This record gives sequence, C-alpha cells and structure tokens, in this order.
Amino acid sequence: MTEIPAPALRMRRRPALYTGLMQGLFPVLVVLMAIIGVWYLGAFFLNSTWAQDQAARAGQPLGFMDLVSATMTQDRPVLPAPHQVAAGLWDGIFGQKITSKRSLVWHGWITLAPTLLGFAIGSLAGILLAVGIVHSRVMDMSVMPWAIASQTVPIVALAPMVIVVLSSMGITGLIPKALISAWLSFFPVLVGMVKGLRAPDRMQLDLMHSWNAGEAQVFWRLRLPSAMPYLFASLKVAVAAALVGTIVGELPGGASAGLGARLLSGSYYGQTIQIWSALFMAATLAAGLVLLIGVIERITLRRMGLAR
Amino acid sequence: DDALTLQLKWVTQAQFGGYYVAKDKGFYKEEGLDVTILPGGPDIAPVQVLAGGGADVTVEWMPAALAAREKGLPIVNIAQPFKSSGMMLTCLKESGITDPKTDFKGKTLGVWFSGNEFPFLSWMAHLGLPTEGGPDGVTVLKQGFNVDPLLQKQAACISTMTYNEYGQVLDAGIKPEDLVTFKYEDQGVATLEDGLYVLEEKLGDPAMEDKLVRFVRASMKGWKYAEEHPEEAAEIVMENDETGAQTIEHQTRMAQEIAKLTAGSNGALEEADYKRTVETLLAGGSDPVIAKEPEGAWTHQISDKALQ
Amino acid sequence: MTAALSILAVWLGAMGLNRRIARNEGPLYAIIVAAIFGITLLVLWEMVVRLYHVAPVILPAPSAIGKSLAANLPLLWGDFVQTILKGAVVGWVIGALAAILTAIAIDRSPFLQRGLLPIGNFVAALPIVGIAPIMVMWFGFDWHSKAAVVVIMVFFPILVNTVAGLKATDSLQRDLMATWSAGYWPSLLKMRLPAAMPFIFNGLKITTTLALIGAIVAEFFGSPTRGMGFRISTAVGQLNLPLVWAEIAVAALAGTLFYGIVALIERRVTFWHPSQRQ
Amino acid sequence: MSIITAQNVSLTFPTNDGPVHALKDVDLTIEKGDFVSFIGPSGCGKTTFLRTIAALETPTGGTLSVNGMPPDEARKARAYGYVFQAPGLYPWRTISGNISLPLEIMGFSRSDRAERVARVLEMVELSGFGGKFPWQLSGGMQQRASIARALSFDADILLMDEPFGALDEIVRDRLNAALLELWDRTGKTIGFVTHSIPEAVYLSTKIVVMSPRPGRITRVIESPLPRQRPLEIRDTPEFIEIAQQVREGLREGHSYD
Amino acid sequence: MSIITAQNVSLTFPTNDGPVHALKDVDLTIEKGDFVSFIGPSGCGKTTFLRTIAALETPTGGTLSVNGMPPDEARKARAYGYVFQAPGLYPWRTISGNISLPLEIMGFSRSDRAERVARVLEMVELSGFGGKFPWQLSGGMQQRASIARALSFDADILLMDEPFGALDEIVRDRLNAALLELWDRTGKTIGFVTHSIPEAVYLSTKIVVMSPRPGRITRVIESPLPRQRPLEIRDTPEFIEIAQQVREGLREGHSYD
Ligand SMILES: Nc1ncnc2c1ncn2[C@@H]1O[C@H](COP(=O)(O)OP(=O)(O)OP(=O)(O)O)[C@@H](O)[C@H]1O
Ligand SMILES: Nc1ncnc2c1ncn2[C@@H]1O[C@H](COP(=O)(O)OP(=O)(O)OP(=O)(O)O)[C@@H](O)[C@H]1O
Ligand SMILES: Cc1ncc(C[n+]2csc(CCO)c2C)c(N)n1
Ligand SMILES: [Mg+2]
Ligand SMILES: [Mg+2]
Repeated sequence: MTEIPAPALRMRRRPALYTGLMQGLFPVLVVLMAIIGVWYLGAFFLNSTWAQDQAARAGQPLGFMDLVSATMTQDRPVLPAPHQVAAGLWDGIFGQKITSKRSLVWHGWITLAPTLLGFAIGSLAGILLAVGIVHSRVMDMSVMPWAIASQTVPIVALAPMVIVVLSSMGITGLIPKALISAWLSFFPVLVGMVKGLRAPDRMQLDLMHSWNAGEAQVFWRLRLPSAMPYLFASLKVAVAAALVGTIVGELPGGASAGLGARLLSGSYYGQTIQIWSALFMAATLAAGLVLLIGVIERITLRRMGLAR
Repeated sequence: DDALTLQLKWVTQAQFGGYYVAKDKGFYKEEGLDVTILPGGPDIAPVQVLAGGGADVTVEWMPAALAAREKGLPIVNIAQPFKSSGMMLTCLKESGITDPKTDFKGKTLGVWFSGNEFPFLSWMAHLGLPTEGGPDGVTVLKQGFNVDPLLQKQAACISTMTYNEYGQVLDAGIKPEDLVTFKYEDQGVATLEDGLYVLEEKLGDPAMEDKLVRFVRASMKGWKYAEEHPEEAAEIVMENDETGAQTIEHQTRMAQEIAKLTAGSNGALEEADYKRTVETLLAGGSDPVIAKEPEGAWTHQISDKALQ
Repeated sequence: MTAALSILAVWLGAMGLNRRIARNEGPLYAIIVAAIFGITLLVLWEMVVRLYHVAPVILPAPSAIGKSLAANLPLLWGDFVQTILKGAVVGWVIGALAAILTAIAIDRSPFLQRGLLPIGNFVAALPIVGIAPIMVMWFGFDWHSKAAVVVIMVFFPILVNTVAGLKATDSLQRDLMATWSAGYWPSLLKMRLPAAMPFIFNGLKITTTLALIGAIVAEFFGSPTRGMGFRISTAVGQLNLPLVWAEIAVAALAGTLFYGIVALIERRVTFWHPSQRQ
Repeated sequence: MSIITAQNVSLTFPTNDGPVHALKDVDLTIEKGDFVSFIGPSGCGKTTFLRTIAALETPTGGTLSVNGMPPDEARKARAYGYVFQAPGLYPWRTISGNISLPLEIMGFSRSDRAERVARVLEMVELSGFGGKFPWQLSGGMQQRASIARALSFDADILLMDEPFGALDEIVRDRLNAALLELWDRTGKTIGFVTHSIPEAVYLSTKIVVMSPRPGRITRVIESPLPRQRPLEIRDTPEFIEIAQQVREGLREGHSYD
Repeated sequence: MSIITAQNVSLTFPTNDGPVHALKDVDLTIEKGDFVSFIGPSGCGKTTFLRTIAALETPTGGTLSVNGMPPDEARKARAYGYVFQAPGLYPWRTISGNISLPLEIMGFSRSDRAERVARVLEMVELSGFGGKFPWQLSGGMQQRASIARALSFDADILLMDEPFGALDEIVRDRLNAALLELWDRTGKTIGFVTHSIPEAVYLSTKIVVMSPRPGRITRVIESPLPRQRPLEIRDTPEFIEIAQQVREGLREGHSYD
C-alpha cells in the first residue's frame, strides 16, 4: 500500500531536464501511444468483418498479413486507422490553400468566429445571471429552475427553428450560430459562478459586514476573487460547449461551411475519414481554446497570489 | 434585378443541378432575377422556412407538401421539373428477400423520416404490413444520413435514391449482383418528388406572379441544359458546394441519374401524376398520410405562362 | 403598441408579485416564485403568439402545446422511457461511475494524470454530433448507442471535477493525515473523497442536462421508431409543431427533475460546505 | 454617555441535536470611552455576544442598542473595527493588501492608505512583511496582521476577540501598551475578549465575567485603576485585588462542573 | 536514551521577496520521557521546528533523527500525535467523528474507538458535544477537540503547537494538570509550543528558548523540578528562578529590535 506523501517529500529536487520531461510531454506521449495502440487494434477488429466479407464476395481468402493491411487502408472504414486520420488532417490543414473549401483551416475559421462570439455572449450572460442570483432572492428562486430547464431543451431540435425564425427576421450568418453557442455556454458559467460567488466562508463575509462594505464592494473584493477558480473551471467547460453549439448551428444552417457542415457532409457520404478529420480538427480547436483559458487562468491566479 | 430566394430540400448536390446551372449560366440574370439558393439539410423542413418567410420558393416532395397543406399551411405546386421518382428500397441479396409481398415480414427496414417517410408508409399500407415490428410486420429504423445500416447489416433493406445512396452502396464495394432493389415506380407506389412550391397568397400578387413565371422559365432552361450536359452540371454543382466534401465522380453520376428523372417533364405538373400520387397517399390504410382529397394544391397559373 | 404595452404590464405585474412573495422563507415559497415566473413566461409567450399572429408552424402557442401534451400522453411516456430512463439515465450512471473510478485510479499516478488529463480535455471537446453517428454504427440503433453517447459526454466533465476535488484538501488537513501515517486508502476514503464531494456533485449536476441532450440528439442519427429525439425530428418534418414542443416540455421537465434530485442528494452529502450552509 | 446597552439579550442556535442557548438574559451598559474585557470559560458566549454587538448575529430576544440605534445601523455607519478569533486573512491578497482592503472599501485615498498601512504594520511589529502572502507567515504574525487591519481605519468602537492569544508575553506586553496608548489618545470604546486575567485587569475599565450553559453574565467588575497605566501597575495591591475578584468570578462559573 | 536529535538543522523557505531563514543551525537532543517546551517570539521558527520533527517539512540542511531513524520513518511507524496551531477539524465529521478518525485509520475496533472517544472528550471537558459539527463550537472548544484527537491513539511522541492558547486560565490549569498526569503515567515524550512562561516552566523538564531572523535556539534551560508537580509548585523559589531565566532568554531574543 502506498502512502500519501508528506508535503516535504513532494518537493524533493530532481534534475531539471528530467523533471521537465516527466511533467511535460513524456506522460502525454506515453498515454498517446497507448491510445493509438488500442485504436489500431480497434480498427483492425472493427474493419476486419468488412474486409473478410469483401474477400468472400471476391472469392479470395485472405492471409493474416493481407487482412491487416486490408483493415488499415479501406476507403470507408468503420473505424479509420490513426494514420488515415492523420493523413486526412494533414491534407486538410496543410495540403490545401487556406482559402480553399477543402481546407480544414478555412472551415475551422468559419466555426471559430461564431464560437468566440457565442462564448463571449454566453459567459457574459452566465456571469451576469449568477451575480443577479447571488444578490437577489427573487432571481435565485425564479431564474435558476428555468435556467436548468433551458439546458434540457434539445438544442439540436430547436436549432433549425431558431435559424429559420432568425433568417425570416433577416438575421443570418454569424449571429444565429453564435446565439446557439451562447445558449449552450451560459449554463456551465452560471452554475460555476453561483457556486464560486457563494464560496466565501462566514468569517470572510462577516469581516466585510463589519466594515459595512456595500454589496458592490463585497462583490468586487471578496466574492469575485473567491469565485475566480470556479470561474475558470467553468469557462473551460463553456468554451467547449460553445464550440459544440456552433457546430450544431451549422448542421441545419444550410449545411454550407464550417466544421459542422463538414462533419455532416462526411456523414452523408459515409466518408468516415473525413468525419474523423473534422472531429479532430474541432477537438483541436476546443483544446486550443481550453489551453488558452488555462494560460489566462494561470496568469490571473498568479497575479492574485492564488496559485501556490 | 428582382431578388428571389429558393430553399432546397437537401444539401448542395446534382439533385438540384438545374437551379445551379441556371444561376451559373446566367439564365436567371437574363430574366432579370437575382436568385439566392439556400441549401437544406436533414433537420430543415423546407415548408417551415417558406412559412417563416425565409424563402419565396421551395423544392419539396409532394407527400410532405400535401401533408403540410392538410396541417393548414396553404402551399401550392407551381411547377414539377421531376417526372419520375428516384426512390427505392435496396436490400442485400443474402437477406433472402425477393418479393416485397411475402418476404418483408419480420425484417428490419431502414427509412428516412423528417417528412420523407410518407411514400414508404403508403407502400407498406398497400402491402398490408404493420410497421410496428413483430413477426407479421416490419421493424422500422430511422435511418441516418448514410448507407451504413446496410453495410453494417443492421437492416435488411434501406431506403436509397437511384441517384445518390445507391451509388454510395456500390462505391462502398458491394456489387450490383449482391443487391436486390425495389423501385417505388415499379411497385406502383411512386409519388412526385422535387416540385416547386410557394405560399398560396403569393400567387395573388401580380408582381410576384411575374417573378415566379420568369423563375420557372429560367429554371427549366437550366434543367434542360443539365440534362444534356451532366458533366458540366456536376462541375457547376462542385463549384457551389461550400463544404468541399463532394467528389466530382459522385456528382457526375448523380447528374446522369437525375437526367433520367427530369427527362419526361417540361416543368408543368401533369394531372395524372398528381392523381396517382394522391391516390397512393390516400390509400394509407388505418393511418393515411392525408385524410381527404386535397383541393387547390397545384396550379398551372405559373407554368402555363412560363412555358407558352 | 398596445400589444407591447400589455405584454410589459403583465411582466411587471408578475415580477412585482414575486418580489413580494420572495420575502418569505421556506421551500414552498421558492416553488411558488419559480412557478409564477414560469407561468408568466408562458402567458407572455401566448400573448406574443396571439397578438402578433405568429404562424403556428413557426411557434405554436402554449395552449396548443398543452393540448397536444394531454392528447399524446401514452406516446410521450413511451418516448420518455426509451430516451430518458434507458438512454440518458443508464448512460449517465455508467459514465459517472467510470469517471469517478478512473479519477481515483489516475489519482495515484501523477504520471497518468499528466498524461491523461490533457488528452481527456481533448476528447471531451469532441462534439457529440460527430460521435453520435459513430456510436450508432458501433452499438446499433436501439438505446445502447444513445447510452454510449451519454457515457462519452458525461465522462470527462465528471473526471476533471473529481480529479480537482481530490486535490481540494487544505494543507492542514493533509498534514494531519501524514502525522497519523494514514495509508492511501484511509486518506482517500476519509479525507479526500469527502473533500471532493462538492466538486464531484458540481460535475454530476452539470452532466444531468448534458446526458439528456446527448440521448436526444443521438436519436437524430438513427433510432428505432420511438424516443424523444426521433419524435421531434419526425414531427418537425410533419409540421406537427405542438407535438415537438410537447416533447421539449417533457424533456425540460425531466431534466429539471433529474437535476433537482441530484441537487437534493448533494445537499444531503455536502451539508458541511459553506455554500450549503447559508 | 452610554454607547452600548443590552437588555435581556438572548440568543439560541438551533442545531442537529437540540437548541444551544449561547446567550441568556444578558444585561450590560458600556459607556463611551470604556475599555470592557469579556472573560469566561470557553463556550460561554463571549464571541457570540461580541458578534451580536457588531450586528453579525441577531438576538432571538431582548433589545440591544449601539450609539442609540440598532446595531445594524451602527454597522452601516461603520462604527466597528472587528478582530476575529481566527486571523481570516484573504489568501489572494498580500499582508499590505489585506490591511488596505477596508480602507479601499471606505474610500480612503491611495496615499492615505499607504501611510496608514505602514503605520499599523509598524504598530504590530510587522514592518517588512507587507509583501508576503498570509500562508507565508507564522500563526502569531497572521494574528497581528488581522489586528493591524482592524486598527487601520480608526473606527469608534473596537471589538477584539482574543487578539493576543497567539503572542508571546513580550510582544503581548508591548501590544497591550500600544493599545492602551491608542485608547487613551483617541477615546475609542473597546470590547475585548481575553483569557488572561492579568491582561483583562491591566487593560480594562470594566471586566465582564461570563459563564456557560446557558451563556450569561455572572459579574461585572469596575476597575478603579487610572487611565494611565504603566506596566508596573501590575504589582500594586489594587491590581492584585481586582485580579482576585475576577478569578473568583471565574471559579463560580466553573463551579457547577 | 535520546529520542530526538537535531544537528545543525536549517530550513529556508523561498518566497516571492527573497528566502526566509526559518531555522538556522539548530542543535537539540531530546531524551525519552522528556517534556520539552519551545518558547520564543512569534515567527521564530517554533512551528517550523515541530513540523520538521514530524517530517512535515524537510530540513534544507543538517541531520535529524527520531527514534534512531529519519523522521519520515518514525512518522510511518505512527510515532507522533500532533496538535496543530489551528484546530483543523474536518467539517464533514462531527466532533466524535473527528476524534475517531485517526483511530479508524489505525484500525482500532469499533468498541475500542467509542470507549477512547468518550475518554478523551471527557478529558478535554467536551462530553456532550460529540454530536456537534465543528462550526457549531466556539474557538476554544474546537481547539480542545483537536487536542482530544491527538491524544486518542496514544502515540509515543506528542507534538503540541500552542494547544492551550485559546483557553481560559482555569480550564488551562486543569488541562495542564491532566497533561502532566498523562505524561507521568505513560512516559510519553512531549514537544510543546507555548507563549506562557509559567506554563512552560510548570510543565517542562527542558525549556528551549528560540529567537527569530534567522530562527535559532538561544537557550536551553533544564528544569530541576520533580516529575510530580502540584499547582502550588508555581509559588516556590525554584519555579520563579527558572521563570526568570526564561524571561531573560526571551528578552535577549527581542533585544535586537
Ligand atoms: N510556507 C512558508 N513560506 C514562507 N515562509 C514561511 C512559511 N512558513 C513559515 N514561514 C516563515 O518562517 C518563519 C518561522 O515561522 P513559524 O511558523 O515557524 O513561526 P512560529 O515560531 O511558529 O511563530 P508563531 O508563534 O507566531 O506561531 C516566519 O518568519 C514565517 O514567515
Ligand atoms: N453557529 C453555531 N451553531 C450552533 N452553536 C453555536 C454556533 N456558534 C456558537 N455556538 C455555540 O454557542 C456557544 C457559545 O459559543 P461562543 O463562540 O460564543 O463561545 P466563546 O465564549 O467565544 O468561547 P471560546 O472562548 O472558546 O471562543 C457554544 O456552546 C457553541 O457551541
Ligand atoms: C435524415 C435524412 N432524411 C432524408 C435523407 C435522404 N435523402 C438524401 S437525398 C434526398 C432527396 C431529397 O430530395 C433524401 C430524401 C437522408 N439521407 N437523411
Ligand atoms: Mg470565542
Ligand atoms: Mg507557530
């Protein structure tokens, strides 16, 4: 049975290069290798039925090595092999002019713009609502249950209607997608911020009280700083949700451009490699955004002295 | 130029080649029209867009249009570029299905919903097969966007269009000899597809009427051009596809198949075809698609003027 | 103009009433206030639809939705069982258990944490709309594929929260355990899990709504001929908008209930946390 | 002029195993410029009483007025400086930042703030530690920082809950002297919880002895000592006499167990 | 037999504004059964030294051994009962639950636990409060609960960081007596931080006086008092003499400022 280390033990010094490797890339790479290994195995098993059926239809039995290579090179695999997805991504990102309609960078940008706008609207709304809820009993009692209900509305079902209604009002393009992504991203921010703004303990609040600090001052100088860790945690969830929102908005939006349209059209034509490439592009985008927020978080928390 | 918006039933593909040709070749321009073409998608209900004012004209299948009319949305067919139906059920030979009348019992069939299920339901009503599953009926799956259920053998048969999904099944590597197909045309349950519909009230406005006349004229010119030059039509479609997901091979083949469906039509709806569609739909057994004979669901007011 | 004014008047009146009621303590009043707020929204909606003659195929009135709800109860119940009880709840439970166990498993290994969490964030960012067709392909058309989508959707938010929660002890609390030379399991069970509970419940609460969305959306990509997502997509195609909204209402109700139950359990489990004590 | 008057003040906490009578029928009058010490066994309600004076708890019975108004209004008029039993520093601010927080809230100018922070840091012997974060200080240093924070804005009423509990005798003596000097110079009214009998006697004009279960006042001892108090006063017979009275009062409170 | 030996122990904390020398060249030997008090101005390194003994900090220089092994191994052998300067009770457990927590961890049987919890609650005069949650207790009661927790499992070495700081004189006297009795009966080795000179002298066999910046030991005073110590011993000349020595030592530490 291992034992929880005393704090001092955790600080044992190690050579810089070694620690750098241990803490940074190395674990990620190892886990990545493991996942890729499992993925290849999965690709082999999931694709082999089809390969064998094909061979049977052609009347040529397959040797094991033939089978392996047959499962890794299909045009429409059930599960594309990692190198196929990598090739698809590479071609989509570097193989095209970035203004080309086949460029994932182009589609990524089309998706990113409404995501950022929607994320901004959504987190702002979430923060404002949370502030309202923490300060007003009426808001707390009336808004929260309906905010929850709003998230259970299947947005994918509403998205087409939102787009139709908005476009009938002459609003098209960026805004409808941004609104859907704002709809999905405000909720995590709301929940996290309500929790965070209520995190200060009794003594911290009492101190403020004894100074007769106004609501605004308690907010800026106590509630907001205590909510910061919660805020950033939820912003990370929210930005990913915002991206999902945009993609959902792109599905019915005339399926014209953007990663969502790319996903869907890959889906129509059973082009699994295209689906997975778009999927990875979207996830990379989201991971990048999450990373960015993480950096901002670290800077902010360090400035606030909260990161120890 | 007079602005006009056309809502497509599905994504940008050669199925709508005539309109893209008319736009690209300047046929609309010649008529003094500035036409915006909105692609559709799986969750877009074109009639809803029409009702919401998002478009002036929409491409829709007649069963869905008649059903909407019965729901109280007065839409009218003004032209019918498609003469025959491209719908069929494609089954794997190994499922042992040879005759729809006897062999569907107990099988799982893939069907498109979202308003595309009406022709199938009428057919099953004709065959007297319940669609709730069980040994004496058929089990219905809501088929997704692609032909996977057949390839994965999750369904014995799936819905396909001659010009689209059937080609995909072949592309996936299944030989035509391994397949059995049942065209709705051959089963006597064909319904009219891809007509042009507008809101009834628009027809009363002479300015609008004039625009529509010019639109239908130019569109039919586009269709006839596409019929004769499927390769060029496919290229035009490719240029207009913003997702960058289509392949030229697939679109060329689609353009060729579409040419067969538009072949017999000059754009005017033939009353006999309409009658046959309505009869098929009314004969829906206990739960017919439409309950009573529709009135005023079509007009020659536009096509007569356009085609004189 | 009068329409806009009367709508404004209703809103102000209801909020004034609420402000008065909200002064009272007690859960009953909380419910009343929430209900008045909701009813007001519905009334406003009805007024907008009627006064501005919104087409029913664009936005049906609440009264029409109510009628459809009442007329289709058995249908709605069947869809509820298929999508929520089977797809969402089963997937949520499996996903939550898996996430908490994984968090505990990787918690022992800083190596795995540093390796898995960035990749976890990456996977969590995979949009469901992309995953759903793949899951349908892998797990078939019935609710199993929906549950799989839900598992994937809820896994990482709960994992990330749990991992953060397991670190949420303060140094004094950890030092105490160290002086007792507490082994891994006792300090996990008796200190770190209890301290992590507020975080875990945060994850559990956020994912209740995710689970619902996941289960419903996955049905758009293939399903048997029942389920809420199936019904919504079919009914939209048939322009049966009241039925669409009836399903949405059921989803919202179920989601609120689901969230409420989890929040209630949270209250019981983390009664000691300052945010629960106010 | 009486600044704080409590009449029949009671406070009961409901808990999972029955109500706790933290205060019962407490009567007390505090005059302007009084230095009142509260002493009594742990759990007798000293903290609770100080909190009710500062309007941080609401009595469940009786009446309480501060400066002739309800405590809550006095709070709004920023009548109190409060030192809590635990330091309660905000972890995201440095020591200086913590001390200047109430000043920011009360709208002091930047230069005034800097000057005040420096002065109180000096007074609690923490000059040079202003840039550190709370967790980088020892327990006693944190306690002193929290005292500095309460002193920084010159409230008329100072409520201090065992402010010197975590300090060694020598620092404590010096801070006692500094506090007396401040009190004498400014004429503040001070409510002071302590466990040290000599400290209570040395500092106070009035010593309130409390007793637990239910929390109540058992004795109020007026001190005849002059306002000017050199340290040596602690060896005078008067001093020892008062200390003896307090000790007896405490014994009574403990006698039931 | 020496249980704790420190040779040249140093500890430096890096902070945002330069390193802090919390301990410098500390040499000390503690024999089995010793009662060692640490006294010194706030910030002189008492807490830090206690923490290094308990292997909660690792010295940046020098060697330290406990029971002939590195402190960390002694910790794993459950040699320590530690009372921290702040109560540090787990908010999700009742007082009884908090006290029985180390017992659960060390695998005591259920009945044994119940019996021990009752005994130590009794000892710190908290019987009847076992069912309350930490935030429902007064500061002094929380402090006593944390003492009870450290006593419950009978470790050989007790490290106590100002355990009685928040208690009134009478309870403090009683707990002092109880602690002495326990020490005498069980032969435990005790390290004890206090700010009260009389307390240090009354309890200890050895008094370690420390001084800050850098934190170091300035005097070690061996007490000639017998193990059996009635309260009246505090009035004997020996006692006063030792107290005087300690006070001088403390003055020296403060003299630089
Ligand atoms: N984690 C830390 N980071 C930086 N400096 C620290 C840290 N912990 C303690 N110090 C510093 O080390 C010195 C000694 O602190 P320590 O807590 O040992 O003092 P102490 O003697 O226990 O004082 P007190 O009687 O006030 O509790 C102080 O100057 C303090 O600021
Ligand atoms: N929030 C609370 N909930 C329930 N009981 C409480 C609460 N706060 C205090 N009490 C109880 O009220 C009584 C008085 O507590 P108080 O904190 O006023 O004591 P005190 O005199 O300050 O003691 P100490 O010297 O130990 O700080 C105690 O019995 C305590 O258990
Ligand atoms: C959800 C869904 N609905 C319909 C289709 C089928 N589809 C593809 S092209 C086409 C013709 C439209 O005019 C149709 C009906 C599908 N694949 N997925
Ligand atoms: Mg107290
Ligand atoms: Mg200390």
